[in-house]
Amino acid sequence: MDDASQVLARVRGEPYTQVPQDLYIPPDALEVFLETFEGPLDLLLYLIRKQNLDILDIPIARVTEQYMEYLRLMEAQRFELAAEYLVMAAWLAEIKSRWLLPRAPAAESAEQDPRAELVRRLQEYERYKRAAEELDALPRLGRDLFPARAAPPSCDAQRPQPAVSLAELLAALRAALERAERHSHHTVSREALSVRERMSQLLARLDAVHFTQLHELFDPAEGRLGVVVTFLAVLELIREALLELVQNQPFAPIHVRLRGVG
Amino acid sequence: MPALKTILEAALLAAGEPLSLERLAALFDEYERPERAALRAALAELAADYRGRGLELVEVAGGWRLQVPAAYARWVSRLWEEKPGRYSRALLETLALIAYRQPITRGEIEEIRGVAVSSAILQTLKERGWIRIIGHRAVPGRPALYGTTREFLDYFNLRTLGELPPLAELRDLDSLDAEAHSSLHQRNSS
Amino acid sequence: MPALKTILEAALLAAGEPLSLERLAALFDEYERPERAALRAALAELAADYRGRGLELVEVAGGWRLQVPAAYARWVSRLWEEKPGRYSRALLETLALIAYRQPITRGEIEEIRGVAVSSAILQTLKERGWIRIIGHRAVPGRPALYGTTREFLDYFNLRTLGELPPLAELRDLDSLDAEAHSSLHQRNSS
Repeated sequence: MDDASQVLARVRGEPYTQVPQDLYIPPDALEVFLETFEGPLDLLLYLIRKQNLDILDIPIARVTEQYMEYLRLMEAQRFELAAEYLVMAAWLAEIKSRWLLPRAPAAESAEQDPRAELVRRLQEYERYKRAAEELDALPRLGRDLFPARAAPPSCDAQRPQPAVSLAELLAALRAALERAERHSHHTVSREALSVRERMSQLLARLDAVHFTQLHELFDPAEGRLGVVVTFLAVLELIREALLELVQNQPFAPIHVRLRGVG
Repeated sequence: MPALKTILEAALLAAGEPLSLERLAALFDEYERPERAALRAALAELAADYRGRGLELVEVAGGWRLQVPAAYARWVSRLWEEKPGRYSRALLETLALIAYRQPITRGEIEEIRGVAVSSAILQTLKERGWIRIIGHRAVPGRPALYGTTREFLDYFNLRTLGELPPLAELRDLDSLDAEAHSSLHQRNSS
Repeated sequence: MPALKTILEAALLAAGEPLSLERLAALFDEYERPERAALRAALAELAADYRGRGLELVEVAGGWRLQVPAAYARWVSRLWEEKPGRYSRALLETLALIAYRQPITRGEIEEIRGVAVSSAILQTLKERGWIRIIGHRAVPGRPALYGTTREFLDYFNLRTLGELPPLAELRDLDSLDAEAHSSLHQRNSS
């Protein structure tokens, strides 16, 4: 059965006196030193790796001793240790005491190594510590790689025009008319529609300077209905004082033009 | 060490802004720093390499710049295309009144709607090419008369204004709702 | 019309960020829109064109990206006075745990690292857009579950989480004797 000194001797056979040298840190650098450890697991890994120890066969007594030595150094500097370091110290002490306890040979294989959980956690932490180092080594934007870009050609960011359906337009009209009817008695009638369109067409066609012969406005190709619509449009335009009608003498051609500025 | 021109290419692409000859020279350690003539020659080579490609090298006030040629604007501009917006109720009502009551003045629209019509709405409709001023009413102030355009009819797939749904149908609100719903449904399912 | 590959080149350069196949396809009007296979072929052609040049085409999580290869960092990084920031070990270890073990709670990260995880670190990772809360564990307190984002992959030049370097194998304590012996032997002989 192993005892503490045998464990020490079996691994690497390093003299114990070397250990404090490993651990020696100039007092003023202590704080900086602590900063470099990401907690007790990291510190333990440091002690193990520094001495080339096998993580699966940690000389628990020796490593516990080194760990405690480190904590004592910190305390001597009145450095406030994070609670995790103290929790680990207690745990190490417990593992050490169980490890040193003589075990019955029969139970040996079945009994779990008291270091097992520590080894598991150290390995688990170490693999992510490595993963973090590898992540840091991956080529990344802004340090190793740079997005390639060229100035875009001048193009006004096109914003597509909103879509409108006829149904929406009707709904809007309905809403407006309903509101209007509640207030007054505006009437917008269907039959005026084609006349209204013709009114727009006439307004666009005529101007305020030149006279146009009235008969030119009628397009026989449109048939009788077309002529009637045009005629009604002209009458409506006159009624709305948008058009003026001129006839120099009876039965002479009738001329129309838009009502001018004056 | 990569070719000088590819180092310059890399720097110009990473910078995304014009780089002067001085800044390009400063990328190199002194012992390997190219002469200005060498830089110019390498830039000329690069410019030639880009012929027929989706980028070009031009000399501007600030130095040398990589840019996407204007010929590609048609496709590239799609990168920043925004989602189409929606028109406000006020705009739609204004458009509907102009369509059904043209020629109509702004004042008349306001009278029916019971609220002011903003200039922005009329501007938007004009820019869209759906309405235009077709005359002026001969009353004090000579207000503009609005009417719809050919583009308006085209957009709504109408041959004439007469094909606008008759107002009488509007009275039957329920049927209109049903119709609007079914036409929307058809559009979605097609 | 310019060649498909040069249109893609122009768009990727103008974007300066990864573009998915969908976004590349959307640059084209429907009648001229290339098939996905044609897009892929054009991208492969582009990638080949850039061999030996100051730019490369890579596929990352967010799509296809044109970038300056790492071999040019030595010169290109001189463009900026400020050196890119270094990340603390605490931040990198936290990020690694989230990347490899997602979804993971803060408590689980702390358990593996053996120390508390500062809120500042999680905040920084969130602000960089590399991690996000992807749910809550159904245990008392409903702690947040963290995962990495597409931006994280883009930043580290990865297409999927599967491209992360493999984690070290965990060794079993039972294999102790045999393994310890052989590793000792190797170490001595090397």
